[in-house]
Amino acid sequence: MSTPHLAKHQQLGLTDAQVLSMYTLMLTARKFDERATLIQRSGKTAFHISSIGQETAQVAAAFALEKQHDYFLPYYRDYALVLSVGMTVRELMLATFLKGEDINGGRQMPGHFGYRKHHIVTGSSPVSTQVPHAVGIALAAVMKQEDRVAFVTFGEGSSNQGDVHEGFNFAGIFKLPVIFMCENNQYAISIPAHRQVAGRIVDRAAGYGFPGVRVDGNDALEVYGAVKEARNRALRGAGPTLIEAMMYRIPPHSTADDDMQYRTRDEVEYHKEQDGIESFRRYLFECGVLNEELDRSVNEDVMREVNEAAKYADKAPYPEPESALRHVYAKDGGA
Amino acid sequence: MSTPHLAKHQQLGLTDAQVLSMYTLMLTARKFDERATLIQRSGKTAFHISSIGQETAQVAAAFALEKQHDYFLPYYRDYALVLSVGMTVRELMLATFLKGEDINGGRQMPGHFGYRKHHIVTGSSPVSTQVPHAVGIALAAVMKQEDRVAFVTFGEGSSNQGDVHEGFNFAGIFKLPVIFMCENNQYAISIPAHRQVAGRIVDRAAGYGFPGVRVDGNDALEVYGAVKEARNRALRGAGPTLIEAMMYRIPPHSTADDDMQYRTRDEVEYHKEQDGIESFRRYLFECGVLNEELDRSVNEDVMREVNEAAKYADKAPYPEPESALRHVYAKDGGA
Amino acid sequence: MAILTYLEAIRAGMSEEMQRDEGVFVLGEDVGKGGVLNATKGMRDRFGERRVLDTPLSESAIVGVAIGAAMVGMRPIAEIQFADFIFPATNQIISEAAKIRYRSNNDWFCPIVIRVPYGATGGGGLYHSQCPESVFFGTPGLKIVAPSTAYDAKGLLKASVRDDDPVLYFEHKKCYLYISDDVPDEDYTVPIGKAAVKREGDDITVIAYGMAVHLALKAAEQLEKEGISVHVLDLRTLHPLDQSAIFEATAKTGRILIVHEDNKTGGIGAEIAAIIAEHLLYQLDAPILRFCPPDVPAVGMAPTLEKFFLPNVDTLKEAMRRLAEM
Amino acid sequence: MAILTYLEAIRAGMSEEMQRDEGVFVLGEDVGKGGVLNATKGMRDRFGERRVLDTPLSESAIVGVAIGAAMVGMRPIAEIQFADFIFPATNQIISEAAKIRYRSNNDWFCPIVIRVPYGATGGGGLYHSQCPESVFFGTPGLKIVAPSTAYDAKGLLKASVRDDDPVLYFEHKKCYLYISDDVPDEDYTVPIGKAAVKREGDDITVIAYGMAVHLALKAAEQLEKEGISVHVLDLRTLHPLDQSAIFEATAKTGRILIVHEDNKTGGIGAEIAAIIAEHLLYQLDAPILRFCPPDVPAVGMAPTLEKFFLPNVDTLKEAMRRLAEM
Ligand SMILES: Cc1ncc(C[n+]2csc(CCOP(=O)(O)OP(=O)(O)O)c2C)c(N)n1
Ligand SMILES: Cc1ncc(C[n+]2csc(CCOP(=O)(O)OP(=O)(O)O)c2C)c(N)n1
Ligand SMILES: [Mg+2]
Ligand SMILES: [Mg+2]
Repeated sequence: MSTPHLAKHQQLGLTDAQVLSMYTLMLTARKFDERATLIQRSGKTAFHISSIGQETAQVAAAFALEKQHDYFLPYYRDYALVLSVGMTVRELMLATFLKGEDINGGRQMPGHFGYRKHHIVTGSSPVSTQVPHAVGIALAAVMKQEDRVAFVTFGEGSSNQGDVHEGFNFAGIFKLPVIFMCENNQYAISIPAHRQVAGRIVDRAAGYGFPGVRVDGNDALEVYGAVKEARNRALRGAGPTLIEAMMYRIPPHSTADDDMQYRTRDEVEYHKEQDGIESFRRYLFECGVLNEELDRSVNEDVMREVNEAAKYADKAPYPEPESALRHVYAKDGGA
Repeated sequence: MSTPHLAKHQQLGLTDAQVLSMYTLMLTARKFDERATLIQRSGKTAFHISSIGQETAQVAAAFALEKQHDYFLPYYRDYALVLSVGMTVRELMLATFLKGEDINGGRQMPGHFGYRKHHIVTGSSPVSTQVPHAVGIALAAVMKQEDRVAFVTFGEGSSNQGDVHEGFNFAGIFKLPVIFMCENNQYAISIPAHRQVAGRIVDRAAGYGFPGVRVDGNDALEVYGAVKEARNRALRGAGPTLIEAMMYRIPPHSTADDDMQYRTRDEVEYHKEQDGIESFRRYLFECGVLNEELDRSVNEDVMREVNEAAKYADKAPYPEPESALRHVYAKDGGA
Repeated sequence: MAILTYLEAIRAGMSEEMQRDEGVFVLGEDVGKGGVLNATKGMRDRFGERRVLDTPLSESAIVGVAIGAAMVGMRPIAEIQFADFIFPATNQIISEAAKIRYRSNNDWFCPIVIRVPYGATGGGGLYHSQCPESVFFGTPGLKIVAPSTAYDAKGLLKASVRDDDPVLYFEHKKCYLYISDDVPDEDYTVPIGKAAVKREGDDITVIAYGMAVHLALKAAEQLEKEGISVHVLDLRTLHPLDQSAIFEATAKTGRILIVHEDNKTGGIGAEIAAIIAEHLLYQLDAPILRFCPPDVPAVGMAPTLEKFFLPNVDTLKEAMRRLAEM
Repeated sequence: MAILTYLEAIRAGMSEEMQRDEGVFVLGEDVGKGGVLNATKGMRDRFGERRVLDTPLSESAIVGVAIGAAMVGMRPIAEIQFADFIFPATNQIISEAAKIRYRSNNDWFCPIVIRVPYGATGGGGLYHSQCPESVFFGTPGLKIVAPSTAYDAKGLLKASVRDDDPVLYFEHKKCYLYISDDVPDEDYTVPIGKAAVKREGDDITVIAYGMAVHLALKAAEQLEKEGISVHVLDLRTLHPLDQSAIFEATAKTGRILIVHEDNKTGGIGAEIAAIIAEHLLYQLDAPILRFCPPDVPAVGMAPTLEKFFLPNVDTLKEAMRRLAEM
């Protein structure tokens, strides 16, 4: 039975405040990302890897999950995801600037998240290693009889690592509460998806006996719905779900990449126009959650936060050199 | 258009002589295997791993391929396969007895095949490593513009290794001439397939954009037809095929295993009755290729060959101790 | 106190830890039926199939899943069926387990135990006999233990489970039934990082671990009759090495022979020789010798090849005599 | 003769071998566009996309496919994008490539080259700076080279391609643009297994490879003014080690410092120290020292952490002075 008086997000169980907050987080991620890119260009930082074009799906997924309760295993482009589950822009900026106060002590490349308090599981560079970890976390949830899911993301290129397949099979056999979300941004560095992925990623789920769903990653509500349903499935013991969220990597792979070597400006421009944040904004206008004035103030707030975070992180000190010796093992005091 | 006057094997393009030869090879593998098991029990050898229940599919597959032309990447149960593509029982017995004259110099466990002359690619124990090798051989065939396929087998348990997935994807992208055949004998040591494999192996092919076919591994002609078709596909540049041949591992995993710890005698007895050699024999009787007398003489020939091979290998000398130092690198003369 | 085999001691260690702590569980291929080498025999009946978990045939997933579970509070013991099959899990071990605490600046940690049955037992051939410990040895963030007695096997197993960092537990397959000794019923641990003097002696020092310790002890006993007095140090832990015990044992005789079943080049013996040559050079009365199999990929299957490859008491005695006379 | 960068020399080596032999081809992630580090730049235009083959993101398949192709007559050069990402391919390298000739009793062999860009360049952090050579060092059946000059980079690349066994080719990323030297246009190879004396000296001997060679040479130059004469040996090949060159260089001064960027424990320096302590103990005038980064999992990303971790000319000079005065 349809409920014609409710807006689409309300039908999905999202309040107006929630969708506004989603919009704010998408913007925050975007503005953080643009700033981090500029900072890198200015020479203040060595490296940035961008999530522009992927924020919509990340925020939407996060809102379908439970903060500080479910476990999150992001990959390196998931700024919007980690912001949505509890990290602050200041924390992201501290990581960007590699400062001592960064939760990882300035040790990791930017985009390598980890924050126990927020259930953001520590990640590394070798792609896809997090997939079996998510399966293990889901297994632990079942063993402890806790009502939690593990949510893990990875790129479409990374889906070709053996660990993804082994994780899928393991989770499939034990019907574990894990959600696999592939952020298919159509490139793995220079390699387009069709030269990287034989068949379709979404179709791989069937080979492991669980559902695969392909969604438009630029459509926040579609992603939200798919993740919500996957979470419900997981919690009622029906096992994992694979979600393939289709999107497009707007920027080059990283600040070290020149994407004009392997794609055209036209192609990029075309995809810029499909921007999920912009269409979500339009949707919010249409259903009256957002108006020009509110939008302006949201934008101002976001910019202020980004500015303050950048200023703070820029000034913060680097980690102590000797701190390099700490935390190899449990007891402190060096290697 | 059906050709009612032709027997099924003739419709598939197999001559009477060929199917008789197939039957002989199945029997040879079976008798070799039974003898090797006895030899192990007598204490003369340390270990045997058996292929009983899998011979039919192996021989059928081999006949759909081209000896000393296509490449064969068997796994450790493929005695019938390697016999069909050129190895002799004597050679298998030399490997069983670990004698110096063995093609591998007594270095490898029995069942670890390799014979360049016959295009049998050297194998190891860690399961599934041969899958990417087959893909590489298929790639080389394409690069050299040779009309060859690589044929690789693996167990259903082994299908869960990351290498299988990576190999599938690689082959799928470049549409390489490789045939993947899973010998699903329903156990991986003690673990039944349903606790080992989520979903169905045959369904995994779709996720890589190539066809998967499930066949009755006890039906020689069905297997032959599927492999033949896969080879044609491969050679016309249409890419890989996955064949899942359903069968049953009649003996324990190896002579070191007690299968009554995890399955029942009844279950095993039930599957013994489905023996593919027996039904192929009945088929050959029905279509007049075989009769009691011929069958007796085939059996006698096979037994003679096995007896002589066992006697020869038993008497042959072990490898020279110092030969352990040879062939680490290209130039001879030790490590 | 009871006499247990090394294999029983490992099983007792696992079972007692599972009894003590709900978070401890075992996972691996065929562990439910007891494992192909019987280490977990009877444990599924006692603890249920959830806690003695049969996994798919995927070493990378076994270790990766264990890591995930460990990060959220479990204490998994992952079994690799044979050491030779640990390599598919290398990335999870070296890139992940070893670096989780360090990269997260102590925010996350990874208390897993990986049991690795290693070494030749006779008739195992190239891929059921390997000693891959040197592959992981140079990786800070990992701990590596390798007991030689039933007592140490149980005590180190328990210490490994309770350790807050990843431990590779190398159990020598030849010790399983071949070695038995007194094992207390009470709870005890053997500290990670401590070697043990197995025999006092004055002429030469043998440093070893795993099966090689027993070869060394037997050889030492026999050499005593020839008037050669041998000091034997059992490393027990390979990473971190017990430097002070190594230095003491070195100082005792000034003549060092390192013995292991892993091939010589790049083995753990190299590091031991190196730290001695760095710190105790002037206490040496002879070159530092290593007695190990030749640098070939692994042991051949035929009995002649295996015998040629493996150290034995006689060949070891020869090496020890040579050192004593140097 | 022309002055080439180390990176250009690698590219020239690959291109010339591809020109010479149809069987040679390059495969790896993003190699088509030139690779993320530009090693294969322009090669697709010249040789076509079949022979400069972009692969899926799967290191185990990259190596496994290369092995398959090599076994049937091709000469693949597999690129691992960063050394830190070699671990998923460990099983294919150690269980397969290294053992194919041995296990088949010389019936099959596996002539692959695996290019492994390693080492810290500044701002690479834990997973874009590693030196994983010690993981593979103890594996008979593999060869490992690690050039430090453009001349050697090209010569060893060609020798590796022509070698009938698997070669891990460790190319230090910091050398790529930082190092340039004379490289002949003509065909030449640098033999695998031969070290090179880079500087003659009488007081102390430094043994190094990769970037550490350049640090050592710079330090040696500066120490000369202080009256310390330094002998520098560049290993060039790590496996098999050039024992006689190591022994000669040791005998020259009797004071040995081994330098590498891989962490100390279990590094290749350990084996070098061990063979010296075994064969040349009595020629030593001082303990054998190793100068390497601390035993932490990898270099941190923040500049302060990186600087603390990495050897540099000043800290190296200190170590050299200490040794000279011992
Ligand atoms: C095991 C491994 N190999 C190679 C790399 C280098 N690398 C970093 S990102 C990347 C491409 C990843 O593509 P995709 O999974 O599609 O994610 P995206 O970057 O497009 O978000 C590669 C090859 C790596 N990080 N890990
Ligand atoms: C990587 C690896 N892990 C574990 C083993 C030990 N092992 C040998 S055979 C086997 C089961 C294989 O089952 P399956 O693939 O179904 O083949 P089957 O034996 O049933 O023919 C296992 C676990 C191995 N050989 N390789
Ligand atoms: Mg992508
Ligand atoms: Mg099976």
